[in-house]
Amino acid sequence: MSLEETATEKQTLAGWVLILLGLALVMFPIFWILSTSLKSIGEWVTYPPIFIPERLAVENYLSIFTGGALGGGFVARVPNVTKSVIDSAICSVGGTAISIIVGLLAAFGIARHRIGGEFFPIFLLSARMAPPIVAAIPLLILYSIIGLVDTHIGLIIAYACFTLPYSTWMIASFIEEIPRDLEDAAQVDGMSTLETHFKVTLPLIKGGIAATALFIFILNWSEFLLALTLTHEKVLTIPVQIKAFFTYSGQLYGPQSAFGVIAIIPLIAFSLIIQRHLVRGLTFGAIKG
Amino acid sequence: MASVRFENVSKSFGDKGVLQNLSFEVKDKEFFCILGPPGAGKTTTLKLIAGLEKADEGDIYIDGQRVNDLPPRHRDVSMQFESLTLFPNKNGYENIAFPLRIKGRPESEIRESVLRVARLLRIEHILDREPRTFSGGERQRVALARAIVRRPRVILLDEPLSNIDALLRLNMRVELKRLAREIGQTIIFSTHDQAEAMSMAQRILVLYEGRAHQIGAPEELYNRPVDTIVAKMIGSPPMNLVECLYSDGKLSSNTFIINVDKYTEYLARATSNEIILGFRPEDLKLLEEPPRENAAKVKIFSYEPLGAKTLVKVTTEEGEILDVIGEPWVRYEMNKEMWLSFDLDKIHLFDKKTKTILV
Amino acid sequence: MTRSKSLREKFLEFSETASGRFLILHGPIYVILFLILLFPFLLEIFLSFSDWEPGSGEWWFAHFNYGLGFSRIFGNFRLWRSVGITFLIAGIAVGVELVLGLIGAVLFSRSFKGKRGLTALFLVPMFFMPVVVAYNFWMMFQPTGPINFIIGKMIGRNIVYPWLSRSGSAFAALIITDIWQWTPFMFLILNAGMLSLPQNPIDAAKVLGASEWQIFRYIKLPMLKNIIIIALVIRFMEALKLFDAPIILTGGGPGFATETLSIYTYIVSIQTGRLGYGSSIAMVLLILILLIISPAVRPILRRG
Amino acid sequence: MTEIKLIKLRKEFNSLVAVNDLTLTIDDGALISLLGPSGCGKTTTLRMIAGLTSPTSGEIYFDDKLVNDLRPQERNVGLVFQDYAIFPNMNAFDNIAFGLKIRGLSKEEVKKKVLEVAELLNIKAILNVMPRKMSLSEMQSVALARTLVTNPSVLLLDEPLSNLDAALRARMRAELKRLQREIGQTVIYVTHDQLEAIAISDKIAVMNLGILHQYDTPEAIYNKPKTKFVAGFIGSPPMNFIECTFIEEDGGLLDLGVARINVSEYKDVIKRECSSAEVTLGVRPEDIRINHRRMSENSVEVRVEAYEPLGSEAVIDTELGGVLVRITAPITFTVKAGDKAYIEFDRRKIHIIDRKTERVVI
Repeated sequence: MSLEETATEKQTLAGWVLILLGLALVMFPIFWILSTSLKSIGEWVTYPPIFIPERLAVENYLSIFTGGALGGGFVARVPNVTKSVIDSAICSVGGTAISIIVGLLAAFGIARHRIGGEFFPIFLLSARMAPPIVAAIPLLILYSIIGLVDTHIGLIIAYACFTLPYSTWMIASFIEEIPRDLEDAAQVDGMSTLETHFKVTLPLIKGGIAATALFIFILNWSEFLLALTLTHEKVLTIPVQIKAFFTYSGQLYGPQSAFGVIAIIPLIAFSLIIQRHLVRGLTFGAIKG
Repeated sequence: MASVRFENVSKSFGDKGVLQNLSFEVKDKEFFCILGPPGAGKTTTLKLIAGLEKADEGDIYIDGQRVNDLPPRHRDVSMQFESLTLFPNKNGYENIAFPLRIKGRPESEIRESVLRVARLLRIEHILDREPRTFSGGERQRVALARAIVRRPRVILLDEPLSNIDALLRLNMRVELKRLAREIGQTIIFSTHDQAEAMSMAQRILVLYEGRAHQIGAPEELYNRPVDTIVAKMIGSPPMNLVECLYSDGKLSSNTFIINVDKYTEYLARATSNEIILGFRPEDLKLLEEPPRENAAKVKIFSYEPLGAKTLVKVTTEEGEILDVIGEPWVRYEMNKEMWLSFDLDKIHLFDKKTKTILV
Repeated sequence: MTRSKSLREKFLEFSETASGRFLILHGPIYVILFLILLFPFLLEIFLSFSDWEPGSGEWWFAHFNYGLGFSRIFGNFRLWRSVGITFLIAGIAVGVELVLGLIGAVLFSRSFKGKRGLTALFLVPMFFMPVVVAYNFWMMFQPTGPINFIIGKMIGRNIVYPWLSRSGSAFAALIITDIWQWTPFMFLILNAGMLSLPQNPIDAAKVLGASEWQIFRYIKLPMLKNIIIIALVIRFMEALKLFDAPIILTGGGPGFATETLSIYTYIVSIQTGRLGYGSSIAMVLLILILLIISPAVRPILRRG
Repeated sequence: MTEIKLIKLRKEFNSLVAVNDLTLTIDDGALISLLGPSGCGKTTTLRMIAGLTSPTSGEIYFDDKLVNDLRPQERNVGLVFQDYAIFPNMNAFDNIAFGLKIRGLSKEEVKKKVLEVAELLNIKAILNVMPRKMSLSEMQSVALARTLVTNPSVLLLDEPLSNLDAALRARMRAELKRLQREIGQTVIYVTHDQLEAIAISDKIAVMNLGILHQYDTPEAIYNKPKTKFVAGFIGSPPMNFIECTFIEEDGGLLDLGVARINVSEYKDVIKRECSSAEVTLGVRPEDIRINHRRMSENSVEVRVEAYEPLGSEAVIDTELGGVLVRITAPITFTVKAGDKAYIEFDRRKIHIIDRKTERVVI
């Protein structure tokens, strides 16, 4: 730490005050949803609001999976959310897999052979710029013609397509970090171009692809509009279930918060794992964290 | 083993012409060097032989077989890249064994040839370590082992010694030369360092701006450079070139006059009387008093002791700066007037227009 | 020596040719993009010249309206108000997020104990599902919710202000929710940018006598310009798509106060099923967005 | 300008001792170079003098004023980085003017001074060029100008010439030397290139692994090295080292196993200074003569390993009892690998090194 690093006391103190203030503003909502998810019925709507529940109402978490009635004399039908968790998993994983595989192939094309030249990258980016609703309408029309509305496959393909710009660009930026000489040397030693891509460069960017996959999964898991538009009953993802839960019963604060907490657990977990590559993902590989 | 022949091969990237009808031949088992400044097209030439680049015009033959359309994997050529990139996820042994694994050789044969090459390059002790733990020299030798392990027809080394530090480079030159003699295969290496080329290669191709200026043994390039480009490139510090006018047996620039009647029949072949006089710093003597003739009056501009000798820069009256090799550790007085005497058997004369050599 | 080429060898040879390589590497992506984006997009262009509704049973050309739909759009006050609302929300929210993100990046540019853990904590909001964030803030903005309670504590008297049912405060609530969730995005990118600045020019400025502020103002900030533009462009484009949060938090209300672009289009084309008209709106929106965004895409393309 | 004294300067990065109790006096107006292999602590020393890195212990004095606690801004030091550290977002003029602007000089003064220094380093033509479009040597000159314009009390250069090509480097060296003589600037020059250090500096401090081996004029460093490291590091091709034992027979001999060399004239110095009879003979390639036939009874027979013609001279590698001995001979002497030859050491130029302490005795 050079002399300059140890700034004057005043600056460091002010710095820490700002950081703690920021932390409080960030943490309070998280605390609020967690505490509400553990409040029993009486504590949901009170004035002044209750911050720490007396008893940890674990039944809120259990009721949303059993779909049973809530105790405490107030009988209410709590919707069963297990189907939405399963559907979300299927569609997110399926969408991510296709997006990664197709994205990987395209990334090699862009990074190593400049296929598509200048036009393709611009098209890929602008496909991502337009608000999803603008693309959802024609998709709904197409799906209604070929009978893919309200099907897992339909949503999976939509998810794959909408995250392709991210997966292609992120993987391409990982490929560009591997020197071309490695592939050239392997080619001179007896491999064809394609083999050098998959046997030489691919093993070296395994970590990057895993991070990209997690990043795409996070996008698909929390996607709402496409699911709302392209599915009705047979397929029900978590965000759509939350909206239904909210409009249907509105006042079931406890179970609804519990469902919210459960929905974000995988997101937080995956985000911690890929934190290093986050910047690259969010900026289409333009900035490497 | 194989010979390599280029017949007026041209190559350009977009509008930048990198190679212009380049023709040369490398004999079988020869240790051949392509010498040229950065950007002269050395790497492109090697990539053309390896098949990583396609020639726009002209033909490339390996062992008499035209290979222009053959993909790299069918040419049985190996190449070591300047960046010495190794597979970061494989240890030393796997890096060297890689070419044999692709060819699907049996495990026993792979083991035997990798150990043979490792002994040859004295790197048995690092075979089980990861590339990131290698020193510069070790990295260079593993890359070299990888290039020679499968006994390809031709071995290509792109600036093999440029990425290792100076002290190691001198030893590696001797080792590379010993290795070439021992494995007796056709090796073509590129470099921008004329000392490297002169000390290692049996024959050198001087490449400048995509054109072959001269092909020959080191002594030939040093003593009989074909033009000013080669003269300037070979020898360090480089040859001095001074423009003069030739008239009836005398070469004169406005600061000195030399009688060159012994070269009159060569000078007759010049396209005009404008001649370029070339003389090497080591062939000059700095004298206190003016010798009888063939000398120039100069002033000391600067001097740099180089240990075993001193590089002195002198300026002629016109302000032209010339290099001279002086005695080691002598303190030259700034702007002191001295005399530069020429050794007439060691001068070179070039035709100013065509830049080609006369003597 | 013509040996019978194995299938593998033929495939490899095919992959060496330019067209072969194109087909193998870019074939799949073109198929998907064509199937999901281009073809429906063409379909939409036709539909935007009709008032077709899936329920009507006839084919779309039965409702051909010679582009009447488009004329209606230009007169559609509710649509243009939603465009205004969306740009206003996006503008204010992204602006505040940039300032807060920059402050965070400066604070975190110097290394101190526990920095990695703190950074991870600050990034958490970004990974919440937007609908969950909206529901959470819906609870907090309730009249008897904690926000009123805390503000009441600060100004000394209890208040029970109905945030979500007044258009002004609903608008503010939506912006606060967006700021809470997406400031970490700005912080992450600007912090990464700040840390990736070359250290030598900064040391050089120190040696030349520049103070901490002068170094930030004249050296660090200009070098960050590119990264700031990229972060702003990406964040602004995402903000324009605002749908998940408002539909839960305010449902576009009270009245139409927080009805963003996406919500209005969704209501028209999906909820009320007027797909023909919805398509025309979608077409206009797309052209509008691309006109504004495409000049901004260039910095990203220049790879940061 | 300023005289700089370093007293027992030390810097430890957790377990690694980067600079080990360095004591050095850099006299006013001199051009001193810190020479050593990469990682020997020379750049860390430079950064401590500039104040960018705080020393673990030891003092730094500028003209007898302790500066340890002064921040870089307050030391009026000029530092040019190896990668020049040009401000990418400013053109050449603003880069050079930066130091002056933050000192609050008026616009005209800034303009006058910038033009002055641009004239000195003849970069007036590129004053409005952006760094992206500058060549390496232009960037180097702008970095130098930016530092000089604030007329620092001491100029610190961190290998500024290392990424220029040979011709440009020679020109830049001459320029630096002329500049240093004209304005009497105290300059500390960090480099790993021993030829550069010899060519440019008044005195050289040879460092290795954080320790100062020798601090003397280039000629003394070259001809009278103090330690084996200095002898081996300076000179290209490097000095040959042959391990041998000193025996008393007929006036003092060095026994190399396959041959013996008479060193009677150094007998008493060896006996007094050396800790044991185990010594190392150090000879520079240019101080050995080689011939096809035996020249005198002191000639030693060797087998030629390799012959490297280098234009005016040739480097010949020979094997003497399993040890590689390298000789530089005029181009006129030709020999092939495998031949037998005879070599003779120039007794006036040999060095005898105590093998245990690695101190050069003669």
